Amino acid sequence: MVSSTTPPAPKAPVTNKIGLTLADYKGSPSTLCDGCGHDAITSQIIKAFWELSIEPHQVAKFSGIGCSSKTPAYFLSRAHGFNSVHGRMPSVATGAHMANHKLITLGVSGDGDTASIGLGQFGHLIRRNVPMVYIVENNGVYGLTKGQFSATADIGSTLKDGTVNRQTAIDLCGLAIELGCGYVARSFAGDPKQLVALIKGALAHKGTALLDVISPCVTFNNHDGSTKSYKYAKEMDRPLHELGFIPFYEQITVDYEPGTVQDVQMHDGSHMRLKKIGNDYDPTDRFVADRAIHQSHKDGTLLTGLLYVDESQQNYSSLANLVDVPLASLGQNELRPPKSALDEIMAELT
Amino acid sequence: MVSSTTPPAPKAPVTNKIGLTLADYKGSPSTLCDGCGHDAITSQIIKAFWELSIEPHQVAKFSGIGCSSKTPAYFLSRAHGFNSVHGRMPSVATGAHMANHKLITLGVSGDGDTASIGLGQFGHLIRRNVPMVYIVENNGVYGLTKGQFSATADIGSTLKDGTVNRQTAIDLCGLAIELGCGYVARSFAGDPKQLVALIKGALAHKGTALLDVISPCVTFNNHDGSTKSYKYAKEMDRPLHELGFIPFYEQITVDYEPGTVQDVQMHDGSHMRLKKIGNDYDPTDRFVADRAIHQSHKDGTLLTGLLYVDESQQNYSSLANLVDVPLASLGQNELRPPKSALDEIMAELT
Amino acid sequence: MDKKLIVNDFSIHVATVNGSGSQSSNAVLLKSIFQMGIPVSGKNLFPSNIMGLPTWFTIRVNKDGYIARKKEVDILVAMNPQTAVDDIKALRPGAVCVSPVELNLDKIRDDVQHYLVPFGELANKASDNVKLKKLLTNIIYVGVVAELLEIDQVEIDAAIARQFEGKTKAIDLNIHAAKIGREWAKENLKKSDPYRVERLNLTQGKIIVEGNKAAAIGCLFAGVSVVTWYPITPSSSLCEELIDYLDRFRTDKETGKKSYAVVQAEDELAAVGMAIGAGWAGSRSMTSTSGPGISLMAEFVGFAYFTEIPVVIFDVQRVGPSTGLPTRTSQADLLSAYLLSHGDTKHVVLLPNSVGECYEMAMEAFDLAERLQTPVFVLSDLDLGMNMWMSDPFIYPEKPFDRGKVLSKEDLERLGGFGRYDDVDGDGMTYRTLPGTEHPKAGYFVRGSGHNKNAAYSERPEDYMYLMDRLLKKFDNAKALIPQIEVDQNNDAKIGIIAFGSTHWAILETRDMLANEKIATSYCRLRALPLTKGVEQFIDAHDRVYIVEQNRDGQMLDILRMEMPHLTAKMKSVRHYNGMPIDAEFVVNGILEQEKNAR
Amino acid sequence: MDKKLIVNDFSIHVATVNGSGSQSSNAVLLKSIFQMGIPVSGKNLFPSNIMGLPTWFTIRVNKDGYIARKKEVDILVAMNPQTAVDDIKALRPGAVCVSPVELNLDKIRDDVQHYLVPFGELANKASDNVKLKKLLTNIIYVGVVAELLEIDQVEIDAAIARQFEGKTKAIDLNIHAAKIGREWAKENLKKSDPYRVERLNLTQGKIIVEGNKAAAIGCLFAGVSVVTWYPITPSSSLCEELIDYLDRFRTDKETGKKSYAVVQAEDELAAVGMAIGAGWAGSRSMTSTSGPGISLMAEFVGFAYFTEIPVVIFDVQRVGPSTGLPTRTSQADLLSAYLLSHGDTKHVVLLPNSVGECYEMAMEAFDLAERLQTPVFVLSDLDLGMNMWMSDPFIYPEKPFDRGKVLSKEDLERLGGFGRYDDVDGDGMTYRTLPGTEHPKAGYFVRGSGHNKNAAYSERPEDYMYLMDRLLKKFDNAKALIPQIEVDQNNDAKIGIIAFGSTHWAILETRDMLANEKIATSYCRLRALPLTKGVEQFIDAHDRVYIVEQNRDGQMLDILRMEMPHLTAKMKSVRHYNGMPIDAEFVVNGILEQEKNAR
Ligand SMILES: Cc1ncc(C[n+]2csc(CCOP(=O)(O)OP(=O)(O)O)c2C)c(N)n1
Ligand SMILES: Cc1ncc(C[n+]2csc(CCOP(=O)(O)OP(=O)(O)O)c2C)c(N)n1
Ligand code: SF4
Ligand code: SF4
Ligand SMILES: [Mg+2]
Ligand SMILES: [Mg+2]
Repeated sequence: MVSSTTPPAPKAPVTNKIGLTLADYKGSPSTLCDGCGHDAITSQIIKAFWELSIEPHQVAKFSGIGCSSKTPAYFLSRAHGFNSVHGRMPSVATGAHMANHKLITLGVSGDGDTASIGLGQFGHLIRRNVPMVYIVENNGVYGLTKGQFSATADIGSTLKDGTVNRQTAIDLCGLAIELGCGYVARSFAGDPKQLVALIKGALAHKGTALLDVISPCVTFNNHDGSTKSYKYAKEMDRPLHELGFIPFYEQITVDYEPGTVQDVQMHDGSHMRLKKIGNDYDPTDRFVADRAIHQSHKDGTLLTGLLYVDESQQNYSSLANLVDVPLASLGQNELRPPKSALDEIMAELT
Repeated sequence: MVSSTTPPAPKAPVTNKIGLTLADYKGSPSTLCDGCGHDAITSQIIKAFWELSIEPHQVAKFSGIGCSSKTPAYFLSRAHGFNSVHGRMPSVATGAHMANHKLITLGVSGDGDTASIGLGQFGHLIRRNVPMVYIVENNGVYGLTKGQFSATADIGSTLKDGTVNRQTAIDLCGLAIELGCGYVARSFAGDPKQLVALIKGALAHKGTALLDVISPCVTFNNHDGSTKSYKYAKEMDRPLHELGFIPFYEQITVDYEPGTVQDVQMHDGSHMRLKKIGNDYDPTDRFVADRAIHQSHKDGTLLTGLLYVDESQQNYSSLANLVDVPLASLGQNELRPPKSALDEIMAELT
Repeated sequence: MDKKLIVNDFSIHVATVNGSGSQSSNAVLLKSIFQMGIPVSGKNLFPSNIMGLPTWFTIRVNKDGYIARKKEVDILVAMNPQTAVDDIKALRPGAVCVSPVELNLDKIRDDVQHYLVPFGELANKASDNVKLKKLLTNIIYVGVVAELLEIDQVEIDAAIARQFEGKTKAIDLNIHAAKIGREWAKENLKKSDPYRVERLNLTQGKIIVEGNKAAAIGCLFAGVSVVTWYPITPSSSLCEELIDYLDRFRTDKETGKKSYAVVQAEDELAAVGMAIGAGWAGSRSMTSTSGPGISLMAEFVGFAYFTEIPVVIFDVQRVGPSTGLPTRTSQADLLSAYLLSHGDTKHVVLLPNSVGECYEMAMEAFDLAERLQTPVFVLSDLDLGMNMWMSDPFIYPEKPFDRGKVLSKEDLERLGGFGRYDDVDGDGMTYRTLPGTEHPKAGYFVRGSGHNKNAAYSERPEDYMYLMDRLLKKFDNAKALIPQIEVDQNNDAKIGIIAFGSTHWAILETRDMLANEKIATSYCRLRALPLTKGVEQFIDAHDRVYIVEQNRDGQMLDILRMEMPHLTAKMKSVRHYNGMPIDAEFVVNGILEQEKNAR
Repeated sequence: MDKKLIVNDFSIHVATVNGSGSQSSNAVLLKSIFQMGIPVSGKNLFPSNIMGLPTWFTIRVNKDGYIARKKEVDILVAMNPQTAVDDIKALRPGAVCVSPVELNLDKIRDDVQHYLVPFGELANKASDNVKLKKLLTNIIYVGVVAELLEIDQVEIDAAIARQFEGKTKAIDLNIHAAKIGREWAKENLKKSDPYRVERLNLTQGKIIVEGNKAAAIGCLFAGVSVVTWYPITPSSSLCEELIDYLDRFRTDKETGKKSYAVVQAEDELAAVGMAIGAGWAGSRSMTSTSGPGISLMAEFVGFAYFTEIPVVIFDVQRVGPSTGLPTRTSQADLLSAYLLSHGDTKHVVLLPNSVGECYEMAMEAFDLAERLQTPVFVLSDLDLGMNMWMSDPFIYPEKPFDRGKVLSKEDLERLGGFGRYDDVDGDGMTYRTLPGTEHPKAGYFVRGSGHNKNAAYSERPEDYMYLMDRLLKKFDNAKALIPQIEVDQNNDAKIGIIAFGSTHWAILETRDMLANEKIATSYCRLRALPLTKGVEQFIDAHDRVYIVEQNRDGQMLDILRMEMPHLTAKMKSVRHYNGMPIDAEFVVNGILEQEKNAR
């Protein structure tokens, strides 16, 4: 080996299609515990947005309350962010979307925030099919209030002090499919590659896209007995397929053997590429998805990947038939009807 | 024909096993609109309780807010009733059940009350598996506030003024199954026989039992274009089976041809008897139920009957391991620990 | 009986069953009198139920323009067998009663002027269809009353034509039926009561409208762009009317594209959350509700206060607590709205007294919300919102929108950045940017937790105090921007009256009644919270000031005490809280009673 | 520097990083002093976050028993590099600073007495394990401080043994490490500051406990049977401690059966709904929360007020509005709790000032809730709830439960029936039955809508007024039942002080400080709402009365103004609202400032 003392020429920072560096997609430093799964997800969000060359200012970030809900402060600091009240981020995001349907809407929530206090709003968000990427950083506990069980805690799993959870978990993916969500995926904070692909796919989806990401709480739920620990998730992770994302501006290549890959086209022309790993799995069949999800609970495995996709539904703002300009950008001329309108109304009331 | 002028001997009023007449199970007169589906359901509730000879004073009735939620005033006036706030009956019932787990708990709600404002509490009630019969009087609209769409309104159905609903309905049965409910049935206010059997079955179930009953609102949602009208429901009703209920104290008879009938045993020893009508349907398989429910949406049919039953789960109060006497009946001796306990605690704090 | 004629000054009380179609007949009766140039008002007393329960409609006819509720009934139309006996028992001697002959009400009271009408027979003449017969009975009593009061048939015809606009068949049927009633009355009844109408010209150019509709018109011209709501009586019709207007006037005729969005939320928590999200994102957003909804919005409203997000919240008050009497009127959400949410919070509250102010204040509310970047409440009530009120036509707004302090991309380029919560102007109101603004420094992070001038997370005591003190400063500066009090100062008056909202109309009459008793009064009408200096001056200028309001606890009195403690000795209270709209007689009695002790 | 010894009167301020294990070391330090018979108090200032952010623990040592926060720090232990510079800059000249040598804090201030300690080296001696080293650093500074202050090693050993009860290895490790610190200090540091501890006997038999734990003990002995909750700082530990106690003392040792149920609800709306359902069904039920939860409970609490259902609600207050500063203390939910919900509502609110009262009032709350059949709030705060307070041991209750007016089957047989809302006793409190009562007339229907004496639906104005007036009467009669004010009247005093809750401790010290300035004061401690006659008398007896409280808006002042308007001229206000516990110096200054103008 030849060793050299010449310092390497300073590399020009890598930029994406719009000339921004990865650093331009970062936020303020995280204040979460070292090793928290949420921080890993933050990194993948940054990566996905950067790689897709999304203009940060076009993004609106939303969250509820919890450790997970703090994370929007830790990425895309150029974007507007909205850390709302506990469990009620969906309503805020819905309102903001109606006010400005051009925004790219990203929500980050926790399992407590979504499945406990937020269950109702989560359900109605999906029913409305409000276009947004909705990431649940799922650790099975309330991290910020020091580790009580949330509604996604698996039956039989234990707290640090040995307390056993006796209730069945709410499976947010199963629920989302039941409620008609058109993009439902599960992932694991420890699988960056899969996660980035799923975030990109979610961004290409035109309605509500749910990502339920197992994100271990190292402080309160990473022990033996937890089914949301790094160890458990790693051991039990059963990816459905190997995932890739091909943005609409890239050529689709067909360099695979027939039967090994499924390409799912998203509404913006991008593709999710699913490489077969084990059994066949058709993510466009809700019954298949339902069965797979509930079977995995019986088996105690963690089924990850794109569980269900349906690009056929109309989203909420397109149903609302809005003018093209965001409502928030309309001025008095567009918003206030002319005097003749008032005259007409008054005439009807005499 | 022989006509006679002698008046018939006054019939002794028919009584049930505990000596009560049907009238003893009635409530105050209904103030709902003539012909409202909710009144039909009220009648079947009265009938079921009377036929099962349930002591009225052992029943606790719950509701939220809405026309449907008024109905507990119209039956079992000897029972205690609790007309709570909008959408939040499940929590009240949960608390009351914990305080007195000997009560037979019956809830009546509306589709707005349950699927709109109440979605979260409904989901968590099921997750906890609080033993109660939960009847949704489903008319697809908010009756009491004059007929706006609720979250169970089918996509494409119209209001009286022609407004079209563009959102998919929340299917409360599908949702309940997804969340692990152990008794899920759908019925129609116009099918008293099926309804009575299902109410009885629900009373024999040991956890949360959901009955989603299509109950037309004659004033606001009984027109053409409604999928919750009497006409539509009658035409599209597809009973899964013919239903009978055999209480635990009656002998089970086997007078049917093999393969035509399925008897489902409830935890108290009663049986639901399912006589085959068309295709085979196994109500103990959640995947079958899920598929059937969602297929019926595609077909525009109304699938009624016992959709899903699972008698294996433990309910909430049994998990809580309560003393046998209702907590509400415990006195100071049981509730206040002795002085030695305080001494012990104080010693630890010095 | 007093045989002197009583012209254009009486009240008609129609007792029917709800869901029976009497509403349109009552509207016809009211409008026909209105069209004769005579001031009228109409109040609907209905149950919290859809069909089959008793309901009453009261029309007050008053040449002096008093349109508050009048407790005493002059003419009863007793169509509801369920309540007829109670209804007639409540009459004062000498009152008039029109009733179906078969109810035999003349057997119950003989000190009342009875007109017994064979409504059944008349209905038979009006139609063969059983269902129609029932419906038409309502317009038949209109015909009878019209004949008795000498309401011109042309006005009845015109009112019917307006009521059933476009439905020729219904118009014909109704006019026919009204005439049947009228003809029968002409031939068979001997007029022996003193009540008459006579044409005046006091309603020329006026409109009749419900407050909720008026508020909806206000929102339309305020340029509302995101409306979120959840149905609740008596607020629903505000959004429902608004939806109709938006559909008509804010939808592009050609493309069908809309310059607004309406979301029927799943509940009030979501409704206000959506409105807040929309307000943050830069639209003019609103929600409308009643008491229970206000309670459910508590957390979110505190959030919007603390994070400074504009949103307009209408509260059409009904009787609480809890479900209370959902179809009765009240002013008992005042304290809740003013102080809504945990922690130290105070909100701007507008208090319209009339349909005209429902219209105007709807517009002002949006301007204030954006200027102050805070939730603004508009407190109406069932009486104002759902009853029919005469008014001058609304005037097209001249004032342009006030969108408050919003920095554009260009502003940011010029400034190089901004501090979201930095009080650069010293008025407590800071600058914001909207999501989507194309500048690397446009973004900021909204949080309901402690934050510093730059919107960064902070738990520092100094940052928290800066924020809280600034919010208070902003609230104080709001006083100059909100609708100002309206004072009618009488220099002879030792006593003053303070009132707000729909109570106003009873006060007008009260003052005249007191003047008749030689008691001079001044009047200060509150039009918004926070209270301003002028209120203090008003109280100061009088010996005793009566705060008149429609709630049990004297909530405005409480606020006055809290904020003008040095004047509490002068404050007296008159409270009406049985669910009926307040009437002048009640107020007069309440004041006289206390004046007795005061003097 | 003043070389006079200062014995048993100083404060120690330990700056660390949260999640680093310093909490137990600080507890050891505090307890060891306590065990020497010297009054102490400990306050933890922590961030709203789990790990890695700055946190401070302040121990106040005071021979006179003052246990309020003292703003000035005498001894800083600056272990956190992130904040060390700020921490040391905040010291007054002459203060003491113990710090890791490598931070070079002596370069920053030379007017401070520095003790530079090589913590890294010492930790190396204490263990080889990297993780343990970090942890043990905390107990090493305890050793150093113990040496400097002359805290007996036996007390350190004992405190460690208590802290790690049962874990022999941890005990040994910690004692060893503490000694390493101590030995090093003995050999290397030259004591040159005036602070010392000396044994006293003022803590004999006393306990040290957090308010939340105290309240939990109260609930346990109050016989609570249904507990519903949703986690939220700073209230969580109340239910968590209670769960532990219930598990220990209310579970049958043999069968494992429980005489209680705990439900972790999905949110606060559900938590309070469950508690209300349980209270209705006859159990003693409660929930516990903080500000945001109170807001979410608004609708349900109004329901329980109107339908008269007993339920106990703890509010461990933190700084609002909204999320606010969740780990800072405040008394700003007072108005929210008192008036919670739309419509006319008023609630009974208990105001414990000490851990002892947290215990006692928890018990009283259940009795009151059942006697009055209404929600009862207990307003604690973060300072009281989560900090460590010295107290006399709690006394076993002598008073039997008051279960209020409940009719049994036998009662009904005797009476033949009952009217649920009929005020037969004339005290505004009516009789109820519990579900399951075996009598055909036992059943009744609870509704949040208007109802008459027999619990039947009613929209009648008379029924509504009867109900609302009776609720007010009941509220008035509650005044005789609630915890009464505690007055220390000084006949020489022209000025009075009114305070409540945890503010009390600063007032004790304030009064002594004022007395030193020759200003005599009286003191009235409010212990509950509604306010009673005694408060009026107290105010009346003084020229000026200072209402001291921990919120921005002067919420207790507002209530006093609302309810004792004729005395407002005498009311003055001192408000502390930066999230830190109030201290006597602040109060003294606040009073003196205003006294200057007053005289
Ligand atoms: C209304 C309300 N109730 C309770 C809380 C307290 N709280 C803060 S975060 C949290 C749970 C968060 O859990 P999760 O969403 O799973 O997030 P994690 O911290 O686990 O990432 C709770 C209960 C709150 N902030 N607001
Ligand atoms: C918090 C709250 N919001 C709104 C209302 C008004 N409200 C009363 S009933 C009802 C809807 C009832 O619909 P549903 O449950 O379907 O009952 P239905 O009348 O159709 O039987 C609404 C929105 C209320 N009572 N409380
Ligand atoms: S407590 Fe758990 S969820 Fe919260 S930051 Fe720490 S590891 Fe992450
Ligand atoms: S409005 Fe509809 S739901 Fe209500 S009572 Fe009438 S028919 Fe029934
Ligand atoms: Mg979590
Ligand atoms: Mg309905």
